[in-house]
Amino acid sequence: MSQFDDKPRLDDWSMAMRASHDVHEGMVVNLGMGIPMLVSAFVEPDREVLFHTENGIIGFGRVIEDPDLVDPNCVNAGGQPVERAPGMSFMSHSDSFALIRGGWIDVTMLGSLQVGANGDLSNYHPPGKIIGSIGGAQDLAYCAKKVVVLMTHQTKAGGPKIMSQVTLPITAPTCVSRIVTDVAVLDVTADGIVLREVLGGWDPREIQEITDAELVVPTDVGELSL
Amino acid sequence: MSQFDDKPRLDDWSMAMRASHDVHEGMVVNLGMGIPMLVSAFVEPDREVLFHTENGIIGFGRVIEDPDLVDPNCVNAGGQPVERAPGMSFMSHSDSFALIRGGWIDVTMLGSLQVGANGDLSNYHPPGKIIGSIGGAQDLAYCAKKVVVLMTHQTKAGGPKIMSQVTLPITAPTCVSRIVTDVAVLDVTADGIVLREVLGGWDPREIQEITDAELVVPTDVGELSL
Amino acid sequence: MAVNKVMESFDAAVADVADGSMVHVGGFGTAAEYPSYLIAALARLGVTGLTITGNHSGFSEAQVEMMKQANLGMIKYPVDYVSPGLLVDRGQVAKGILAFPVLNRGLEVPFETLLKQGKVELELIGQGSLAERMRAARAGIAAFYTPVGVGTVVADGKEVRDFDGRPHLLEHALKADVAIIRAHKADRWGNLVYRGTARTFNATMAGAATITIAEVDEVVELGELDPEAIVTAAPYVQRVVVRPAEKSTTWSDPC
Amino acid sequence: MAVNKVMESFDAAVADVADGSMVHVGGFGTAAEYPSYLIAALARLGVTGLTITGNHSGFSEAQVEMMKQANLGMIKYPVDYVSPGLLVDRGQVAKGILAFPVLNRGLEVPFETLLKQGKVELELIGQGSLAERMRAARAGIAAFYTPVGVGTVVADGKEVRDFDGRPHLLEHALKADVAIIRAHKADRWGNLVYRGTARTFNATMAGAATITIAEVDEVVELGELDPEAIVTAAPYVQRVVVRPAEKSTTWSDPC
Repeated sequence: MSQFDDKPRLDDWSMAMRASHDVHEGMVVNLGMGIPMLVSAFVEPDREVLFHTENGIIGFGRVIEDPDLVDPNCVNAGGQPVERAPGMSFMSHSDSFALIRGGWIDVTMLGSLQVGANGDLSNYHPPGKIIGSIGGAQDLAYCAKKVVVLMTHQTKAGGPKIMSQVTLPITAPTCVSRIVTDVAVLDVTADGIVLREVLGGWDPREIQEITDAELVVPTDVGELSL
Repeated sequence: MSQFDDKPRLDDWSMAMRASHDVHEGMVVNLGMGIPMLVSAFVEPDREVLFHTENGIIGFGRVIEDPDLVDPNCVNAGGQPVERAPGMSFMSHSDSFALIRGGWIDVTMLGSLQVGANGDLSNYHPPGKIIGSIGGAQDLAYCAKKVVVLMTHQTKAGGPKIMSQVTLPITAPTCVSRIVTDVAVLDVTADGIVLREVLGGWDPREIQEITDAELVVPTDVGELSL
Repeated sequence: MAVNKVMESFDAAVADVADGSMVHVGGFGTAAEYPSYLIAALARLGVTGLTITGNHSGFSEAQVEMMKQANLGMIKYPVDYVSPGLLVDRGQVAKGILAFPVLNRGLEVPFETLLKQGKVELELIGQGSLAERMRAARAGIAAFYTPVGVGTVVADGKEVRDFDGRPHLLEHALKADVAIIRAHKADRWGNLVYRGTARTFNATMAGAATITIAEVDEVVELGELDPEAIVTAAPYVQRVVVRPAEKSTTWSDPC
Repeated sequence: MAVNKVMESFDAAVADVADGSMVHVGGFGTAAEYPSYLIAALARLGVTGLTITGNHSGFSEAQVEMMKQANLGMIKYPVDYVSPGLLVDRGQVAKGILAFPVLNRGLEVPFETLLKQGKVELELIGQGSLAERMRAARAGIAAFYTPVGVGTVVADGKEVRDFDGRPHLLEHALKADVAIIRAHKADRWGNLVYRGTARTFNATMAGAATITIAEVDEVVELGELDPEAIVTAAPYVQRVVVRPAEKSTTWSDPC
């Protein structure tokens, strides 16, 4: 695919683990479908976080792995069964999105197809589809206090996903503040996209090569640690 | 006060009894403060009516007379304790007025200071007050499917309350469809205010004399019966 | 005579749904959230030209069969699961107002096939604005301003207005002719409680239509539901039907 | 360390309320619905220039004393009842956004007295639009169109627009700096349930402010509140204070 094929990359679980560092006690956190949903596994029980799922729970527990414990009426937005946890409550869809729209979500973590240098999020309309499904991501992207994107740094075909300007239809404009990829952690700032952490085995120039947007590289860029 | 002082008049309870005839099984009914709140006493238990009070109950029972049975957290909008009844539910103020505004109240019965020939309701701002308290009556007046006013036909000073045009600030325009007074039952129609029933001892011309609005008097005007 | 909204059959409950109606279809994504028996009854009724609203456009009968057989997920598919996609696949749907009209990857659902063929119309909308438009319909709010969607495909043709320096879209109440929803318990007045995440769009759609029909697990005695915990108050529900003790395995059987 | 929103005193809970704040004051009309201890704490704090919102402007201390003594109604006045009128009477209130600023007959409440003297400003609004403006603030809706109030005093200066041939008023979200409310039970996350008709404006105001402070009868263990019956979800509540076992009889005592 490219000259970087032999370089180390984080798997989905490791990306989720890195992203979990941005989840602090007391936060209300919404995890989107895909990689973001793995994040909760890395939040130890003594770090109390109120996980929200837009289909109508606040304060649920872990994703359930044992089929005998599954309750089909206690699932997250991805359809995964989740644990009933002390302090949780159920709400209707309109109440759930009132919570989102009202700005009560501290952090949402979303997957994406592309992110623009200005923070534009394009995560609903894959190339070639007649239309995309905008789902509940749009409300989260517009209204959460902080939007973190978890995605591979490149498309499967090796193309860039962090763009000077997104080429796919946008879910929400200028909303992303942090991107965690399989090789780096980047922040969207007024000065552009700043490279914060780089995975061991990569250097910043190599990250720039697989990124369409021009990166700001501080002198103290760190190593991505899990 | 006037030449009609010695004529019969319904007391508050009798007016409420007459108004109760317009409450039918299955209806959602909101009774305003004052005389309207007496109406529920005349709806026998086997005529199932869902009484709504805007402070947040649907389906409550009778007004409680025995101090030992009082629950200070189960009261109607007038602050009277009411019975918990099977099928009732509590709701917040915003949910309660969603129910009102959405048009889910079949009949509201309200007291009033004046009603106009076009159905204008003026029931919140007594003469001489610097301001009136509009309360919850406005939402009910605009949005209930039917608005019935219960009031004495005249002011305490003997002045008219059913006006060709109201002189007090309006609570809601052209909303009243029926008026039950202490001497008559009248309907607000496109042709004006129609006299439907007259209390025994009165004739329609006498009702007209104590009414500012010009009344339409059908040939078959009935006697007001309880 | 007492107030009793409980009807004997799903077929009777939907019998007066007319061609061209707008139907809010409850549920969100997983099988246990859908009013399967009411969807099946609409399929049997054969009513056409429907506008359906909801989160997901749903799967075809064949796709559902495949999912029931494969049972890949953690959650078993109930034998009586019927997806709104059945109505789409049978050509009963003219338009969808949906947040998930297609799957973003994998399977091609009936709505996508028909959309490509120009046989259905789509109004794409995010879940939040869709849910709020339903809540507005129930609550007598004609329209509202939301910050969500400005500058995206969902804003096409909609008024934009600034509040506190932030642009907002004007979204209108979405009142359907009929809402078909799934709830857990009802009483004869139509009070409803839901079970867990099956509350979702089901509770949101209750009252957002002229006629709301609830498919429930159980009808309990009046007074048995906790007055502090009733989620949908009686006036919002016009009809209630109980799911059968013996599960249906064929949507086409009268029920 | 665990999330814990429970605070030790009412004084501590309101200590950072600033002069000129907008305060949603919970309750509706009867004594048992009011956040009496939080009202008293604001009185002790002595903060001024407040805009208060709510149904009723409330009674003076003397009027409440009279009502406690007379006990005319069916419902006994609790000894620890404090009315929002205390704040008005003490001159802490610059403006009211209220549905019941004055009694339509009988007693002259402090707000009426000060209104006549030009010492308070009034925005009169019906209960429904007031409650919906609070709900909008909580739910991130900037403004909405309601049919209620067109052509009346509450419409002054407001935009009117037709929807389906019916005129509607544009009403804006009403987000306060602080909401003081009364609830029945809370947990340490701030989940709340109410008791009967004390739900009223208390539940409506929860989350309609930057800081929502709940005065509760009891704090229960996390998990004790039924997840199907929680009325106010934890994120809407920032602070919780428990009412004292021994009732206060003087609003001026630190508590």
